[in-house]
Amino acid sequence: MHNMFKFFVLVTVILFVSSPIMAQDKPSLTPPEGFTALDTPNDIGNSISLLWQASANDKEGISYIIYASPLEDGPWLEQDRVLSTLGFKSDAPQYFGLSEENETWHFYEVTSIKKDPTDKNPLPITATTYFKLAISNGTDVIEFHSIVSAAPEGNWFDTSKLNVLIFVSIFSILILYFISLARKNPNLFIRHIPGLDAIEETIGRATEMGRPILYLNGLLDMSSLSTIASTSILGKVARKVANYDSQIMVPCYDPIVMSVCQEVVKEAYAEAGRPDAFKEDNIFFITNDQFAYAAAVDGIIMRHKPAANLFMGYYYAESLLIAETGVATGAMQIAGTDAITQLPFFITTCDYTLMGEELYAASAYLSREPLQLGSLKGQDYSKGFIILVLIIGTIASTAGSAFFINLFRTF
Amino acid sequence: MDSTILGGWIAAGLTLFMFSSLYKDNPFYRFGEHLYLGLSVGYIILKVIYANIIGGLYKPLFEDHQYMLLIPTILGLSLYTRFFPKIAWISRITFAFIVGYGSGLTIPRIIAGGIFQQIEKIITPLGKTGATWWEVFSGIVIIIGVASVLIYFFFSVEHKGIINKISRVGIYFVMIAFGASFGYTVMARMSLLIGRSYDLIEFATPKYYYATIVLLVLMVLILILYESMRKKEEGSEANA
Amino acid sequence: MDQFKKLAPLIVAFVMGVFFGLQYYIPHPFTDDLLTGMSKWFIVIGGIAMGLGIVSLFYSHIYKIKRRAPAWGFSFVMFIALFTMLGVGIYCANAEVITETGKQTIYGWLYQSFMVPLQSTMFSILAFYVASAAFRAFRAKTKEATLLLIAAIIVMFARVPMGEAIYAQIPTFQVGGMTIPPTIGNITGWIMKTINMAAQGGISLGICLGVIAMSLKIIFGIEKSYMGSTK
Amino acid sequence: MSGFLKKMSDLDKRVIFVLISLAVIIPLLYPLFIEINVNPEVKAVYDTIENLPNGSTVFLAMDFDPSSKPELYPMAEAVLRHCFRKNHKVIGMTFWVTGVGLGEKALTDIAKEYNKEYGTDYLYLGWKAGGYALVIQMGEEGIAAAFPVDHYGRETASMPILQKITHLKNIDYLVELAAGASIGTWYYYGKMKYKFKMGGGCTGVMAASWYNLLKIDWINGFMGGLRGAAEYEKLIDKKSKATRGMDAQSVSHMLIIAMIILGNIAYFANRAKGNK
Repeated sequence: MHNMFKFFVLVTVILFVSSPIMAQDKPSLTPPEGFTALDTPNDIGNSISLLWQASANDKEGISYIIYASPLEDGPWLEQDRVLSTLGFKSDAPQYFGLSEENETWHFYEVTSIKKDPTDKNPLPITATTYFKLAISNGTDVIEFHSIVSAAPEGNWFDTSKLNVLIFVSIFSILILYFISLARKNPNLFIRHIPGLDAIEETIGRATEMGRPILYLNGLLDMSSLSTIASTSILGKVARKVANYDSQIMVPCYDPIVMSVCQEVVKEAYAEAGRPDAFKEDNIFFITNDQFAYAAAVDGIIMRHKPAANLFMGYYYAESLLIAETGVATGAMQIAGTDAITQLPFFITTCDYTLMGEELYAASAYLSREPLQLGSLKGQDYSKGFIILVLIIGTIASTAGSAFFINLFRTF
Repeated sequence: MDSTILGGWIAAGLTLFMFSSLYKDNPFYRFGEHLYLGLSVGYIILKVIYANIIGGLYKPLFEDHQYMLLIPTILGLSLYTRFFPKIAWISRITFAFIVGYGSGLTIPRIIAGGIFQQIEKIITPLGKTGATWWEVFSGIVIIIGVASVLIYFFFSVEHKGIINKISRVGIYFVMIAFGASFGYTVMARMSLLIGRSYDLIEFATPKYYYATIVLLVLMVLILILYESMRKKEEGSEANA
Repeated sequence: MDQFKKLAPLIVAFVMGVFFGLQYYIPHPFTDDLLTGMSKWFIVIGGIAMGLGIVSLFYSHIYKIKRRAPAWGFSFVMFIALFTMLGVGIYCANAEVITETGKQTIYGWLYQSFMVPLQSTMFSILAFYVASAAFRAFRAKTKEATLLLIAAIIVMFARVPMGEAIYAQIPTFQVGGMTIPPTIGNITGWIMKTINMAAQGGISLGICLGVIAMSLKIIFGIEKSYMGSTK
Repeated sequence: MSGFLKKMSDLDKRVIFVLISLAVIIPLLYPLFIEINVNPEVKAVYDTIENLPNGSTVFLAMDFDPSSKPELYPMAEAVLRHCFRKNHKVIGMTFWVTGVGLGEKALTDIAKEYNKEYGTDYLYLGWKAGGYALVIQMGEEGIAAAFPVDHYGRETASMPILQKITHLKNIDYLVELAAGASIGTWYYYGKMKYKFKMGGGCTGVMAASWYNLLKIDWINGFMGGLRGAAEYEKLIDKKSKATRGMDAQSVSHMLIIAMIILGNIAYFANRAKGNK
C-alpha cells in the first residue's frame, strides 16, 4: 500500500511540474536515501550487505553502479551494475527475515573485491571496505558522494534459525518435565506394544528348541539414532536371554557397533549372574558391504536355523533378502525399523513389526523404568501439539494468513 | 580366450551359484557367499588403508602436521582396550564420544529437516485459486491421515472409544500406503531380474561357448551327486 | 576410581551432545571448522576401528579351520578371495587388460567380473522374494491385511502396459468434467500422492519425536545402555 | 478340487520361483509385443528427430556402463535406428570409461544394419578424460580439437562428417543417455552457451526427477527407464530388447496378482471347509 501511495503522489507532482518545462530532457535522478553497508547477518563472515531504499528512479533502463575501495578515499573500483528493478531485501529472508517492509529496500551482497567488472578471480573480502553508489540510465552516470563502510565477521547466532531453537526448547521441556513427573508417581499407563511383549515368549520358545536367537542392528554406524536404539534393545533382550541361559548371535556390519554390542551383552550376562556363560565370539564382524552382509547372514540363518530373528535398526533393500530367508526356516521374527521404505517388506515377512517410533520407545518400554516411560508421555503431548498446529495452520493458511507457513520456514 | 569370454564364464557361474540358494543351501551358494565375503572385505581393507589411514591420517598428520588428528587416533586405539578386561572401560569413552556427537547433531536437524518441512508441506492452503474441489478434498484427506496416524502411535492412551476409532482410521491409511509402496517396488525388483536374465541369455550364446547352459547342467549333476552322497552318509550313520 | 569410570563417558556424551546441538545455530567459522574437522576425525576413528572388525572376522574363520568345523573349506575360499583382492589392489592396481566393454585395469576387471555379478544377482533375488512374500502375506485375514492386498494389486496392475491395456477396455463416461472411472494412472497417482504421503508424514513425524526424546535421554545420561548398563 | 486348493494355500516357495523365472525368461526369448501407450515426453524426442531435415547431425552422449545397460542400451539402439533411417549423421561419445565399449558396440552394430559408412555417416569419439572441459573445448575450438583422434585412434580432422559440423553449435540435436548426473555438464557447458536442442533418456529411478528438467526446459523430452525405451521402440516400429523387457514386466506382474488371488481363494475355501 505504502508504495502505491508514493507513486500516485509522484505522478501528480511530475505532471503538474513538468507540463511547462516539458522541453527539459535531463533525467531527475535523486540519490537514494538510507544507503548503508553492514556485515551480512547470520553468515560465516565472508560477505558485506549494501542496503538502500527503493525510490522513484527504479524504472526500466536505470541501473545502479557499485564502487568499492579498500581505503576511504582510495581508488574507486567498479564492482557491478545492478538493474534498479531487481535485488531487494525480500530476496534474502535467511538474512533479513520475512517482514513486508523488506520489499522497499534494495540489497546487494558483496563477497569479493574485483579490480574491474571483468576481473576473473576477485579477492575474497576480509577487512573493512568502503563503498559508493552511482546511478546511470545507460548513457550518463551520476555519482552520489555518501561513502559507507563495513567489515565482514562471523556471527555468533543465526536469527533465521530462531524458530528451530524455540521448538527444540519446547519439546525438551515437555519431555524432561514428564520424565521428572514420572520420578514422583511411577505408575504411568503405557499401552501394550504386541511386538515387545512377544520377545519374552519368543526367547522362551527358542530355549526350549535349543536353537540360538539371531539379532541384527541394521546398516548404519554408531552415531545414528536407529543403531543406538537397536543396541539399547539388545541390552534388554540379552538380559532375558541370559536368564533363560540361552545363546544370542549378533553378526555385525560395523566394527564399532560390534564392540558396543560385545560390551552390552557382556554386562547383561553379568547382571543376570552368569558372567561365565557370555561367549564374546557370538558377536562377530562380517563385512561392511550391503549384499555380501545379506548373503552371509542368509547363510547363517539357513545353517544355524535360529528359532528367533530380531531385526532392529535401519535397513535398506536387503531387509527382504534376510527376512524372507528367515521365514523359510520357520523362525519367529520381530522387526523394528524407522526405515519407512522397508516397513512394507517387514510387515509381509515378520510376525511382529515395530513401526518407526515404536523402535525408539522399545528400550523405555522393556526397561519399565519410570524415568524412561516418562519420556513417552512427553512425546505424546508433543504429538498432540503438532496435530493442533497442523489443523490450525491449515485453517489459517487457507484463510490467507501466511503466519504459520512463515513460522515453519527453514533456511 | 580373451578376458571378456573368461569374464563371461565367471559372471555366469557366480550368478548361477547365488541363484542356487533359491533351491536350498548348497555348496555352490556357500562358495559364492564366502567368495563374495572375501572379495568385499579385501576391497574394504584397501579402502581403509588408502583412504582412511594413509589419506585421512598419515599424510595430514606427518606431512601437513595436523596434530589435532592425534585425538581421534587415541580414541580409535582406545577401542582396542576391549582385549584387556581390566581397562576395557576406556573404550566406553569413545562410544560416548560417537553417541554424544550423533545425538547432539541430530536434534536441530531433525526438527528443521523432519518436523518443520513436514508441517510446511501439509499446511499449504487448501483453497488455492483455481484449485478444484478434488484437490481440496485430497488436502483434507491428508490432514485426517497424518492426524490419525499420529494418534495411532500415542503411547500413554488406551486404545478405547473415540481414540480406538481414530487409530483404526490411522492404521487403514498405513496399510494402504504400505500395500501401494510394496506394489510400486515390484517393477524395480523385476527389472533387476530382467537385467540378470539378459546377461545369462547372452552368456548362453555360441560367442561365450554356451557358458550358462554348460554350467547349469554341471551344477545340477553335481548337486544330484552331492544329495545322493549325503543321503548314503545319513543312511549309514542312521544304522551305524 | 570406580565413580570416574561411570561418570567419564556420561560427561563426554553430555559435552559432545550439547556442543553439537548448539553448533547448528552458530554460523561462526570457529564452529564451522569444527564440524568439518569432526568428519575428518570420524574417518580416522572408523579406519582404526576396522582393525577390530578384521581381527574378529579372521578369528572366527581361523577358529573354524583349526577346529575342522563342518564346511571349514569355505573359510579357505574366503581367505583366498580376500588376499587375492588385496594383492591385486596393492601390487598391480593399474596393469591394463583390454576387454570388449572398454580398457580396464586388472583391478577393474576383477571388480567387473566378480563383484558386479555377485552384487546384482543378490539384488535380483529380491524379485523372487517379492513374489513369494506377496503370495504368502497378502491374505485377506483381517481388514488391514485386505487393504494392504488391494492397494498392492491396484498399483501392480497399473504399473505395466498389460494392466493399462486391460483397464482401457472399461467404458468411461463424463460427469461434470470428470471422467468416471478415472484412468488407472490417476488412481495410483492419487494413492501415492495422498494416502501414501499422509501415512509417511504421520510415521516420520512420530520418528522425529522418538529421535529427539532418545537424543535428550542420551545427552542427560538417562539412556546409558550403549555403555553396557542395562538399566 | 479341494486337494488343489489345499496345496495352493501353502504352495512350496520353489514353485513360485520357477514360475517367476519362466515369466521373465520366456518373454525375453519369444516377445509378446503387448500394446504400450506412448507418453508425451517420449513422443517429443521422437518428433524432434523425425522433423529434422534428412541428413542433419545428432550427437549421442552414451554416459552409462554395464550396471545400467538393461535400461539405457536399448534406448541407444532405438535412437540410432531412427537417426540412420532418416539419414542423419551421428557422433557418439561417453564420459564413462567403463562403458566406452558399449557405445562402440551399439554404434557399429546398428550402422552395419543400415550399412552406414564410418567417417561420413557416423563417428565414435569414445572416452577421454576431461569432463566439462571437453564440452567447452568442443564448443570453442571445435570437436576435432577436443578429440584429435577418435575411439580407434584415427585422425578426426580429415573425416568428412566433421567438415561441415565442426563445433557444438552446428549439431542439430543432442541426445544424452544418463545413468548419472552428466546431464548438468551437457546443459551448463553445452546447451546454455551453444543453444543446440537437447533431449535424452535416464534410468527408471531417476525418471521422477527428470520431469523437473523438462519443466525448466533443459530438455525438450526424455525416455524414462525401460518403459521409455519400449515406447520409443514402438514409435520407430522396431520392437526389440526394451519391448521384451516390458513384456516380462507385464507377465511377471500379472503372475503375482493371479497367485495372490488364487492364494486368497484357497485360503477362504479352506477356512469355509475348516469351520464346516
